[in-house]
Amino acid sequence: MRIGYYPGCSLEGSSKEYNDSLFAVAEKCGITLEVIKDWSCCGASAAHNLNHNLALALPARTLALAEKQGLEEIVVPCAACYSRIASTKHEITNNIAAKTKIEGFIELKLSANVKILTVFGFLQKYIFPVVDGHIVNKLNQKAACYYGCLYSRPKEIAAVEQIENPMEMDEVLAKAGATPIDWAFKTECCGAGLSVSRTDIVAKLSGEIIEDAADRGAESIVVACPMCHMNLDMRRPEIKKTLKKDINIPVLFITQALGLSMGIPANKLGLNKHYVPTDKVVNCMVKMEA
Amino acid sequence: MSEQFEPKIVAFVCNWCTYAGADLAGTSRTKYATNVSIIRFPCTGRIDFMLLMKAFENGADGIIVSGCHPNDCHYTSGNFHARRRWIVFRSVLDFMGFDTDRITFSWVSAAEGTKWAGLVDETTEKIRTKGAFTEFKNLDVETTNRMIDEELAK
Amino acid sequence: MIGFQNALNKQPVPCFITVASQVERLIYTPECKGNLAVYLHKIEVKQAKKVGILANVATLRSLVQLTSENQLGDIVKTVITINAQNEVVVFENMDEVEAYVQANFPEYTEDDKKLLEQLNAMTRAERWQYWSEQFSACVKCYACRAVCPMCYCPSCTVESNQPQWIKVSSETTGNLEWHTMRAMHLAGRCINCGECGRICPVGIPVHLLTVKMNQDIEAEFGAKTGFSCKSGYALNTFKPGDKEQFIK
Amino acid sequence: MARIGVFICHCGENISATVDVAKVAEKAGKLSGVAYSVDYKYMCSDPGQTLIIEAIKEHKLTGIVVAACSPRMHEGTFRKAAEKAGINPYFCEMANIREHVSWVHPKSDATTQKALDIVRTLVAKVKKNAALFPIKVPITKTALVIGGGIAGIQAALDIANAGHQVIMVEKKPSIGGHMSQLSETFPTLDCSQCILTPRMVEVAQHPNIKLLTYAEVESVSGFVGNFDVTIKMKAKSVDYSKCTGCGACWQKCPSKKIPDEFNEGMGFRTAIYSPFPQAVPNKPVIDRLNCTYFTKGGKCGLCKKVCPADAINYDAVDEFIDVKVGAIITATGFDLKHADFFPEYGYGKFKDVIDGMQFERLASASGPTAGEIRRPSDGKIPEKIVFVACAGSRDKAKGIEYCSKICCMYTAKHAMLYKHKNHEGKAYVFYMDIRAAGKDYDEFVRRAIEEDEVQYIRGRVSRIYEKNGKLIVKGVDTLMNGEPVDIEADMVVLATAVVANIEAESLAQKLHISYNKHKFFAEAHPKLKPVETNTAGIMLAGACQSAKDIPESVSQASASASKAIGLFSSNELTREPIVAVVNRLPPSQYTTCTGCLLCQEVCPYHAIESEEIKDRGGNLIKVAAKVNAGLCQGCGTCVAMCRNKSIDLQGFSNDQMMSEVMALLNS
Repeated sequence: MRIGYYPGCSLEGSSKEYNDSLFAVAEKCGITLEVIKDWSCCGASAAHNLNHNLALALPARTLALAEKQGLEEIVVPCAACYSRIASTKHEITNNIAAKTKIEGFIELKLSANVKILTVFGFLQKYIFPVVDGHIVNKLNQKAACYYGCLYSRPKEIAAVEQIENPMEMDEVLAKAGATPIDWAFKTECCGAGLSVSRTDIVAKLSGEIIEDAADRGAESIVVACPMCHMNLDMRRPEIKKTLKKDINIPVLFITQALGLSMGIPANKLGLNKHYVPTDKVVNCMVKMEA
Repeated sequence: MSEQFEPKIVAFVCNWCTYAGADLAGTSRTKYATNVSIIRFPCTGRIDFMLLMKAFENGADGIIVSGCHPNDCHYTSGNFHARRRWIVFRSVLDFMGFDTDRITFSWVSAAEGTKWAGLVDETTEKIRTKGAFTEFKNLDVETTNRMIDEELAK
Repeated sequence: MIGFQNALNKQPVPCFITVASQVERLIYTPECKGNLAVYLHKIEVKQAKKVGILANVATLRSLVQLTSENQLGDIVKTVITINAQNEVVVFENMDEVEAYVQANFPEYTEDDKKLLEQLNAMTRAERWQYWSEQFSACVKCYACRAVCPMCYCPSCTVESNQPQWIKVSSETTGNLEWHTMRAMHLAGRCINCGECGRICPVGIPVHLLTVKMNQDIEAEFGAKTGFSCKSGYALNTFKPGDKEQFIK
Repeated sequence: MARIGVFICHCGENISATVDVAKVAEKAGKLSGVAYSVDYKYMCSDPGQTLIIEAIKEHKLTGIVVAACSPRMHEGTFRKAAEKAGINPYFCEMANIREHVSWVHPKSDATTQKALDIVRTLVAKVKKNAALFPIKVPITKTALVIGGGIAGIQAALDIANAGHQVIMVEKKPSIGGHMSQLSETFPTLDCSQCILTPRMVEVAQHPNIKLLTYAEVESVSGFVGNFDVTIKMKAKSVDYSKCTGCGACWQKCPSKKIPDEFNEGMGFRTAIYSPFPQAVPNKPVIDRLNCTYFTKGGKCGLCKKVCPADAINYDAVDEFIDVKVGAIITATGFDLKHADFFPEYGYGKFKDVIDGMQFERLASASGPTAGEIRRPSDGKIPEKIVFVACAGSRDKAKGIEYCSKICCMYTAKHAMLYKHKNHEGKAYVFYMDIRAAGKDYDEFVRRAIEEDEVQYIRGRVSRIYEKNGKLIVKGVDTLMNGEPVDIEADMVVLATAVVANIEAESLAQKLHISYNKHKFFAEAHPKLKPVETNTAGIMLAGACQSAKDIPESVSQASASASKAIGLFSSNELTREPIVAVVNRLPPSQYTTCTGCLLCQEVCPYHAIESEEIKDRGGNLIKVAAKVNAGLCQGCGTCVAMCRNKSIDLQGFSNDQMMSEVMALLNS
């Protein structure tokens, strides 16, 4: 089985550690990911607000290239990329006219049969069956799994089963030995695209998320979206100002959390790249008893 | 200049919608072509495809079949059943090379007097352009002639 | 017991066995293509009350379709076939026949597919030419009706004279009406055995009409004939969303 | 030999202005079979009708064609005239030469020709007509009412008061339905039980009503006027002829911790129980699933010991009774959407997030808190309460697109009741629109807002979660530029969607009535036949058709009762003879029908049955289709699909229709 990989811009830049930790986990399990050759921008945030055709054409090109490369399944770790690519697939499979038009734009034929996997979808489908032997540590803490908005809506392309109370990431964390908590902010908005332009709103929204996680005793927040990670991790000074208190819960990518339990060194997982120090997580680990 | 061709067109319509729609065209004094005569059925579901064949055999140049819009059937579902039969009937005729364009299917409600008048005019014009349905009417003569020719050629 | 036996020219012909000692006459070879289900409508067979049938797939499919149309009653007591591995299969009940038919569902034959392709590729006028030439040769012998297991009406509309639905003489228009009617009545019921086309004394491929209808119906409504003992007739049901782009 | 009369009407000048009526009359007179032909100024006038009647008598006419206006206008008039002249009214046909000819075409030869074509067509038809006689169907003057809620009660009382027999079937141990659970009713705030209980008692005591509680409809066959119904009487384990309803049994019953359905799970009942104090009949049944005697193999038996009337019968079994009824009224009501439908609202997870019916019980004087609004978790009186309207309704993502209709009003009522009992408390209502279209309804909502200071917030709630013992309600105020709103509430009431009764689908299948995708029963016509179903003789009352409030349910119940009473007003049902008929022939053919029964599925009225044709010795000859003339409405959909024309439609027969086609095209 060949599995394709679409990194998207974040995974090559601001969230390099998400990319590295994913590859580290996959490698440990003996699974290779094939990058889609000549992939292009998914158009997230900007394109679909400007031009609908462009918003479809960009992800469609990626899908067409994946098909051309003979891939039947691709992993898309970024939630925004996932949302754009899945929406595009949904629209072109349900609207022949749109499909024909888009094929004209990208000058490529498209069947849109490629399956799109989120990172937790990938972990559950390919890593879970082989991971047991690799798990050496127990992530001995309470973790709040934060899904954000893009995995759970709109419902036509939702990557989770229960859109109001998703459990997929919780299952991954349980695998890593952590105790996922039941909390209220799993799918609330972090402020996303306002990250730079309206830091006040981001501070309020992300602040509420972090506060609720802290109130319920979470010792880490686990995410699967670069944008969520950025808002929750990087905007702490602003959040601190809004909440009028300092909360120091680290924010991890799901692959980093699983990677830790597999005994992959923290630096290899990029845990040193975060704003909020992650040593508490690294230090909480307990060796699994044989 | 030769006289213009006046096609004979038979309309098979249901009592509750299209017949009433044609009545409305009358009460509104909407003028339309004289070429179409109506035969009243209780429901489009009652219209037997064989009656359409008989109409062509007896010299009709065109046919209109019309009833209630989907979901408006007086009998709830007669028009839905009729629609399925028409789909299959058209596909039989088309496969045999029969000119299905000579049958106009339509939904005309009791409130659509204007639509009815327009439908009659349009259909009349379409059939007038196509001309008499000689393809069908001359079938027997032509095949007999061909057979005679074949025999003579021997 | 209805089955096949060898005739003088080595072609299998249907045979009817009423005495156990005669059973050895029965043969079953790939040449046994006839559809024996048609005999189940014969009064002599019906009166026998207990009937067995050595059936090929087409016959089995007929049995399934006839069951869905409440035509078998309980006269058929034994159904046997020989499968692809040359093993004898004895069916306990119609559910088993249905399951066997579904597992061995016959494809359209290559010849039919080829002919259909040719016809579909023609223009309408060419098709009209093709069929009117074919139908002009029809002598209205009704062999196509006689051989069809689905044509079991005790009185056929073609013989009705009050009103006279179909012209009595074999003129092309009347022939065309007959074949249109036959196609319409078998659309969604024909089980594609092709017997009507095989039997036609003047060689009209009449079976193509119903084969084509079945293809269209399957594509349009997803209904398969002779597939289930429960009625799955495409033409006595509907979906609110059936296509209607042809309706003004 | 047919002798047809043709009567051409001028309709003043409406026809004669564009059609040469004299010429039409003259040419029509020459048609084969036409014995008499005449034109006249106004055929529908008294002299015109007299002219027709006289002509029929004088010329011994066997049938007539009146060429005038649309048959939809005057067919009845001329059929009556024909009848007066002594011929069967169905030998009269109308040629529509006004609406379809003179009014839509200019004066011309073509117009006159078209009029003549139409006359010729109808002459050909009438020659093939047959004498038809109205169909009479006997009627059993007993109605079955399924469901003993307010709709069923109203319908039953109306029919019974009109002097007809009623059988009422209720699946629960008591009648009363949802209305008996309500606290007070909008818009008057009168106590629900106070107005309902007298009506329940009236049902029980009415000499014309036979009340069957703890019973269900098992099967239904037959047709309008003549239904055969089997009713399953579930084993009550109590002999009602002996029981006095003293209550000794349920006071002593040791199984006291069974969640009480009547109180929506917010209280407990015993295993032998009567659902509520005002129950009718006020006699108990044993809930065998929770009774120690039944679950522990004969241990206990306390109720039998204490019963002074010796009414307890552990050996009782389900009984089936057969009844004959002429009409059926379904009044099976609704359910509320429950449980894990709202993970984002924490319904089922947080004890203090409840639904509207639970709030009714809290607010009811007979409820678990004796009418004090206390939160279920700790019994505290909430200081802040949030009501969420449209919880599930009008939400495509939840699969319920429709409006539940009653929630706007009861939510206003709930908020008001809360405020009346807790003046200092704060009540918030999240809503999408306020739909208060009813008499005094909007005034009621305004009162809640203006006088009782309930705070209405237009916007939806995205999530409810618990924090520090409070329920945080996150919503949005769309009238404040979409400002997010967070409310720390003590209790939340969800106005969950009204859905069809859980058993609606299986009942509809027993009754052969249609239902929509939400399992609400379908009316025969959305505007003009809103209480009838497609099956003649079966009517709908109340929320089984769609969400309804009490006044609407009651009006519809009375409407359907009036349909039943109308049906029972004569001994026989007379129906137009335009019905389909499957031919029957002498032996040995019996019928040309093959019995394939493919026509059954096609009939919208389930009017086609299968009949076993037997010889004199009772041996089965064949199975054939048979049309039930009591059910057939005459659409003819079966006729066009019958392959060998074994079914024909009276009045629009194959012979008639074919003659019309031939005559129209062959001048």
